[in-house]
Amino acid sequence: LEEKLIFEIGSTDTTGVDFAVSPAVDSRLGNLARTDAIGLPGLSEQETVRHYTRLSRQNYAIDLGLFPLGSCTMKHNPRLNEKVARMPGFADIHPLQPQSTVQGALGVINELAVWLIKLTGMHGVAMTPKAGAHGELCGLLCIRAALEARGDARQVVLVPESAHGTNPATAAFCGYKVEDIPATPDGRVDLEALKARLGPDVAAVMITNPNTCGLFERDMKVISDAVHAAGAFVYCDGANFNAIVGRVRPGDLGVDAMHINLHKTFSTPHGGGGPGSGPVVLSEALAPFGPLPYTARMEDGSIHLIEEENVGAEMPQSFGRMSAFHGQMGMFTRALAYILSHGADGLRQVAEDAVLNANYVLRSLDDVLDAPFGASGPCMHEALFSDKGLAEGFTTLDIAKGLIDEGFHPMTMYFPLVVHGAMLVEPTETESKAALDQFILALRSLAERAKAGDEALKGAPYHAPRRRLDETLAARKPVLSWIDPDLAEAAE
Amino acid sequence: LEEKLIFEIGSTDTTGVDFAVSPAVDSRLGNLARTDAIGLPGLSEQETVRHYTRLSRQNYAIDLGLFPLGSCTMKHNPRLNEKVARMPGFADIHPLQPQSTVQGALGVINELAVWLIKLTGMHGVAMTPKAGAHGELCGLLCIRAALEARGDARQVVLVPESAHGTNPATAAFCGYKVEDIPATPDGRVDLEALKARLGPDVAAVMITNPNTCGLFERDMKVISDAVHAAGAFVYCDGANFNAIVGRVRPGDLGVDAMHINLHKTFSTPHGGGGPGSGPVVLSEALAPFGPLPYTARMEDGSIHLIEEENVGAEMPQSFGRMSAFHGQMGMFTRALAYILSHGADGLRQVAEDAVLNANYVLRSLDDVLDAPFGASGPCMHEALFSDKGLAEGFTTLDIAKGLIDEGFHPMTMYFPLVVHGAMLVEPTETESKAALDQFILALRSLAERAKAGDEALKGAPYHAPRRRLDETLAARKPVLSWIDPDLAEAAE
Amino acid sequence: MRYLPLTDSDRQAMLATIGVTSIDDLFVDVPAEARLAGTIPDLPDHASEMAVERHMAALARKNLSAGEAPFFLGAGAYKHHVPASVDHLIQRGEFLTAYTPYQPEIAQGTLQVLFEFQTQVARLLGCDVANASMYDGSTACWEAIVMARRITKRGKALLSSGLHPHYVSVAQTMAKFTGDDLAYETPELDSKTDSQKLIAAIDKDTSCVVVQYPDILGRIEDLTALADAAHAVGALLVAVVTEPVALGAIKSPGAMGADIVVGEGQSIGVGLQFGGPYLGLFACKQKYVRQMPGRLCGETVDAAGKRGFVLTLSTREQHIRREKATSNICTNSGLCALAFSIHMTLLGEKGLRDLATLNHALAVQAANRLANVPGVTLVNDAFFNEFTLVLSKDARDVTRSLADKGVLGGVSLGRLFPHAPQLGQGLVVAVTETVTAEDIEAFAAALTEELA
Amino acid sequence: MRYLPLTDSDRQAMLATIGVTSIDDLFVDVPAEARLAGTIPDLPDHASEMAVERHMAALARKNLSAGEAPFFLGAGAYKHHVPASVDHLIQRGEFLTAYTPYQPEIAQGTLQVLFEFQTQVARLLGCDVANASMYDGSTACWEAIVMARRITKRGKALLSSGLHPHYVSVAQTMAKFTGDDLAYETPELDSKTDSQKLIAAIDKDTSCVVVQYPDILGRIEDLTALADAAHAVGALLVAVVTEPVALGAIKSPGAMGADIVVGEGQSIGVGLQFGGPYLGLFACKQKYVRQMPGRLCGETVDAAGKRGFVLTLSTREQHIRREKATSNICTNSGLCALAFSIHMTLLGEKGLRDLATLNHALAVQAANRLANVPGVTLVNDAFFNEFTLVLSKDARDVTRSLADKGVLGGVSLGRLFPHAPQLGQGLVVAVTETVTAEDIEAFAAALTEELA
Repeated sequence: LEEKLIFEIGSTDTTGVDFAVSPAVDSRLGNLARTDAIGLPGLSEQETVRHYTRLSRQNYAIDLGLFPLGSCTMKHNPRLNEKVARMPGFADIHPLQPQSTVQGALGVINELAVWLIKLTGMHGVAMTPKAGAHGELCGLLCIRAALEARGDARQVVLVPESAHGTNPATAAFCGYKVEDIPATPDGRVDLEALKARLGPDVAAVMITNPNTCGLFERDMKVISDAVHAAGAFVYCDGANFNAIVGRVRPGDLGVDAMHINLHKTFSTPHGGGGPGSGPVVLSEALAPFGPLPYTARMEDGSIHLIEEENVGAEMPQSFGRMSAFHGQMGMFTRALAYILSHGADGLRQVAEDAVLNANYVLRSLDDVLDAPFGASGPCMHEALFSDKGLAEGFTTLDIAKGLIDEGFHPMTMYFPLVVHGAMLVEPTETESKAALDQFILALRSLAERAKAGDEALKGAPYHAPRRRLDETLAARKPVLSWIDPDLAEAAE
Repeated sequence: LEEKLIFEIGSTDTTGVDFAVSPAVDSRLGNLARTDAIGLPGLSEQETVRHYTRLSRQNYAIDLGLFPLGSCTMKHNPRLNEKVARMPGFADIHPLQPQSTVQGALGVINELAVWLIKLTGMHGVAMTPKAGAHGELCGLLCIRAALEARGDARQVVLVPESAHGTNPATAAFCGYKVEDIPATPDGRVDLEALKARLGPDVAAVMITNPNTCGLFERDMKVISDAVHAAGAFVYCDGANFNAIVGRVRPGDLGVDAMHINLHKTFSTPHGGGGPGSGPVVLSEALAPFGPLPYTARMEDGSIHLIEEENVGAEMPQSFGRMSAFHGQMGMFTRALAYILSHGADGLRQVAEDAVLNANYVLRSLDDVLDAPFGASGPCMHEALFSDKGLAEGFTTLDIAKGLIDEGFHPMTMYFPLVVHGAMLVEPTETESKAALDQFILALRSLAERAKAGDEALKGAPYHAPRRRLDETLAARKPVLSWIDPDLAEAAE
Repeated sequence: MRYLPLTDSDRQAMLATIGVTSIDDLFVDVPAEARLAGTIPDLPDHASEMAVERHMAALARKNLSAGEAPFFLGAGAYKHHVPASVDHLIQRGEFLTAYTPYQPEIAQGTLQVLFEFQTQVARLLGCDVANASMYDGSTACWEAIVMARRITKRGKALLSSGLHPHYVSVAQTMAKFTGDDLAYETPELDSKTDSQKLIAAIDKDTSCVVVQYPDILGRIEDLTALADAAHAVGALLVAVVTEPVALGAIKSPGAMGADIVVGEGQSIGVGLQFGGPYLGLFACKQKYVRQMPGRLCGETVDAAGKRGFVLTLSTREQHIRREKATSNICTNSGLCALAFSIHMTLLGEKGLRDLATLNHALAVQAANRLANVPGVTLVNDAFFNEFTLVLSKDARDVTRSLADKGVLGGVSLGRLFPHAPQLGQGLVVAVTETVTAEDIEAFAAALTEELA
Repeated sequence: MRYLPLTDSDRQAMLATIGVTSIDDLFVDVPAEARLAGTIPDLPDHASEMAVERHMAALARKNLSAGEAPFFLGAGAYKHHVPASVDHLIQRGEFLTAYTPYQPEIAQGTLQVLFEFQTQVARLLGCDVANASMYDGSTACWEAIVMARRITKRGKALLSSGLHPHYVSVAQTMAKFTGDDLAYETPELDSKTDSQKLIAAIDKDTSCVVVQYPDILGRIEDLTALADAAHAVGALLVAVVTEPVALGAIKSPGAMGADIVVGEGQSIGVGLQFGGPYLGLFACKQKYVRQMPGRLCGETVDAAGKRGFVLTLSTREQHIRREKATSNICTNSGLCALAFSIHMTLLGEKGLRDLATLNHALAVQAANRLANVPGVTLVNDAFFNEFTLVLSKDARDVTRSLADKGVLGGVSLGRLFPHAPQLGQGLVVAVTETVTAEDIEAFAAALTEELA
């Protein structure tokens, strides 16, 4: 299971692509013709197919088994969506084609937008953000624009301890001062602490609901009312929308802005880390400030794209463009196909089954693993455990690596930070009971081994393409690109 | 690496497919409504994807590495061809659509037919045979029809010892008496024995050229002339056409009929055993007798399909239909894309590189492995070795299974029958020199171990999804379908 | 030449290893007069992937694909919706680019699929065992006739007039050479089949009766009486199923006494593809398994005691028995069998029944609607998803005119039986889950216009 | 509900294990007034795969796809032929359905690809190191400006007038909130760029100069003088490449002294897709690596001493540093990076150079031909595969009229710079290997008619 690098097997003379012969012309490259060796190895098509096929087999993936990475919502990726995204009418159109030639594409954006608005009970939606964190940026930009529009220069964003790391990073990136809000012992936002901190300097509260402890924030409406009363806005991290879609509308809870990770709730594939897509639904107060470009359905049924040119008439308060084009079209087609497949009834069932599966895991294991918020009510779509009770020297990491040997992807480790040795398990609604039972059995056995101090566990994984990797070495002496050993030797 | 059977994990209540609700109608099924349990388990889409993805990973394939199965021509399968075959204009048309609606499909058949005729220097081509063995049948049917047309009822087909097993089987299936022709010590057809046997009872000679010893039949033209002089026909097994495409035309050697395995020479994927496709090129003497349906380009450029309806005018001597429709259209599109990609120059290069690669393997290993025909001239596209010189008790099988542990698919074992412990290695032209060098190294090391009597080799493979399988048990007590163990137990 | 990895310097180095100076030295055994000096004339040179794709796309655009028109063709090939995951999975390189599983240790993926496929097919057809697939339904049908001859040692087969005429043609082609005696007549446009005639014709020389179910006109009927009559004289009943989806709604031939059941599996998992590759299904009673043609996969154990699968009973096959083999078949339809098996797994029994129910319901709606078109008479009494209409005009002309109007409106009996003018006004209409209410209306409207 | 495997009996059994009686009991923490009693009104229920596919196909058909028309659009997104094997490989489930490689032992496939990608990108752009990708070129450009601020501790960036106006917009949007000072002017329709002006404007408050190469009008020029001028006062040169294929033919920005090179990688391996997902490229000099945003993959060894790869230098990232992170980026464009890397591997240096040569040659032919159309003037002196024409009419109107004639004839500067009427007659034309001689003639003919 060692696959050499392309730089070790390819040559700059080899190619897997044929081209027509170039016609002879007088060069117009000026004096800029590239003369240096670039150093890009080529492979024939056969060798290319083999290299990447063999590499793929060193990955774990949702197509191979349960992938219970908490907060990541690794659900089944239907192949219909891949097929739809590849229709030439979607895959092979340029973002700057005349609008008359892309009415279907604008129609997809508009139809998806309508679904997102109705599912969340909000007023508008910004479709261009490229991922969840980009959506957070979008939401904060809307808030900042709305505040500026009323001449209000608030400088503080409140973020609960249990928030995703992107929340404070986003607020800081936008120039805000970030302040933490503590959690209560039962794993929720400390309402009194929050209320106490609200004031005229607070621009927004960024809150995750369901939160990263896997719990629903019971006081969400009260929080929203308090935030609004203080003249601030509520940003909701929508990473966990999967737990409530079809059963609860964030708009009914007073949320002003929330990003929706299409690659979580609506199943666009993660692809080894991206691309994502993070449309942001907006309340009536924030919608006028959303980014360009924007789609609007006209009375004649045609769909217009609102850009810099016509923004004056249509959306004068827009804060402007936040990416070059219209957003992640390739993800919109997939998400829309997914949404239409489920429909209103199916999406409600999604939330129910996701929550059912998580509670089933929680209650099937809380006798062998510590569930720090097990008494705080049902969990939503993820079950949280801690390392409390493991034998001396045994950690969450050991259990995670042990799961690899059992044929599963590990759960999320050491997150949320508020729980020591956290293990966050999100099965998702696309797992069968049989698959959950197998997983529960495996995790139970690992918990028992870790409690009994089985030293073998500390060497796990044994049955993976690699044993534990030395991350410290990687960070201490970073090797970030391939260096020809011959050249490196010659240089020494 | 154990994957349960669908019967063990699925349930008849589970489905991975949704349908619209059926409208209520009065049944027209008569009294035939199915009431028994069928016993077909279903899986959700997620479970289905996992089951087959995991199963696929227990296979070796050309996408994973060298696949030197002699006589099988396991070359690279370009992905362009898969894409082309799936164009709705090809994949989604019915064989009985009005001809005006399938001119492009008939065009593909016609264009491919022209290529096959020109590449082989023949007069016509029967496109409908579904595989190589089906093509053999087609060729013999043409021969029989031609003989009958002249009132000649010959009963014998001569087949050299080294022929593919399908050759005698085909002849017997058509009602012919099959007689063997011996090989000379240098691995070719015994010309004198053949000449001696020719006579008024001989309908045809079935010959493989390049032959299964990997050699070109030097006397091919002489043989053809002798056969024709005796009033018989020459059938050539075209399985090895890959070795000579673009460099030699079978028509120039006097061949009357030859099937072309599109899945060998022209790279349509083997798919774990099929589908194949075996068009048969025909000499002027045999072409009038070919099967229906048939395509013909008219003067106005349109392409007509000749079926039972119009056969009288167009092709009165056709022997009739040998499969329901027009042949393996899905393979025609792939093969045509492959042929057009290579062009006349590229196909000639195919033969040259295939022969070069095989001779390179032969000459790189003939010091450690016995090459029984090493002195008979260059090999064509496959290199033949024998088990001569291995230590007592070590066999070709041990070397084959050893190759599995080295990460390669084994070569063809124990074929051709004329060589003891034959190992037939066909690298094909799509292997790089680096890949061949790795393979040669592995095979050399195995040969040395088998000569040295390394007992460990007899247990190989060790690093495969399964160890050696008990084929005797399988044949003695055949279990050919899954029996529910609960039911089986209850029945006892 | 993007598929050829050797560089010129590789070639030179390799020639040196071999000990020759040029590639021509490797072709010395070819008679000089047959050696081509250069490329074959009048053929183009190599082309880029883009150029080839464009050429093929231009040809594809000259066809009217089934998805572009109201579509009602059947007669042995059916348009069903195949889930996208099926095509995704069969394109896994490990399935697509594998060979026949001769080395079972590294072919368990293919082998387990074949074992599952065999079980699914046997259950669907109501038989004990099935093989790992044949070329298509028509060749499977012929192989069944030959198998019945081997079992009964008799040479006379009775072919029902309801058998697909192309299947009949294939059998007649082969029989011309093997000397089998095939009795066959073209069908009548009647709601009743020829079962009574067949029963009357069965005698002690009969090897088998071959009957299609549903038949070429879409008719269905209980096969029990036919099976009993055949068995009474030691003959076999061979049933042919060209639309396996039907067996989600109607009794299996095996349950009604058929000894061998063959079929065309294209309906499940395999697209229309202008006729191929398709998927021959072949199943029979346990006692005949050693007479069955084609590949078989069986269960066994490996050296470590683990369950595994291998190709088995190969002593029936050509690579062992040469001229004594049960057939000359070497290749099967492995990839199509995989597609069938995946689709069937996605469906499951529940999905198959739902699919069959939907097909039948839409077919009944269509039949009712079309029978109301002036000049149209419905032949069938009972049917599944296909039925025959008699038109007031030549049906072959009508199908061509309809195609010009963008409606692919069934298969004319004139196309299927060109030499039976009495059938010329017959039109076979298939209705699957892909047909919408709008499609039915469009067809009815166009037909009304055509017959006015 | 084909994606949901739980059966009703499963659900009942699981509720019993949990110890509740209904699913509602699991939603008790939701305030009663926010609990929806049933499905959300005015939204359809679930639909079959076939129905969804048809709905989406109907929408797709309302678009004129690039392959259906003579096509000359560029301006930051380019139509190139992507080999079929690229899309095949990125659809391998193990790549497509994997997550960020947080567990490196079972993610070596993705990690090795990222390591190879980083190396390919660094070499192509002429830099020491590259990251594992960003959202797209425009966001990568903004991140580079922020990175330059972090490195230089200065807040003033000079944006070249040749920078894509949407990239400028993105930077301006962000700068409104962060307080960065961005100097920018719209370009002039001149064969000369604004380099001299930029050099004159560089001062000790300048964090960086941002220049696009080839620029929005397709112009190319040597960046060395600009780099030297920036470096002389401790500022950085940020180069932006929106057409990476160009670097197969022209000098890399890194080789001309750029400190940070960012780009849009869509051209290689990633389709047009109406603007996304695309692929942000980000590379820089070794000394700035710890200030680089985004994910990085690095080489290391495992417990058994084998080479392996991990995500590294994560102390720069949001999940460790929260509000002190180098950026808020969490997701990358992993799958697009994979596509880029596969396509680049298929090309190799030889293929990339051939591709670039072909693009340039066709662009020169097209420029010569179009410059001959009455009413057309060519702006560019030097260019790669994109150039700017000045028409005798408003170019935006012309592109719309051409589209009505079935020709997608470039991007009007009126679309890109709606508030710069002096640019209204400018048309940016891109010519790649997908353009044929017939396409050029069709464009020239339509343009001739339009300008007549």
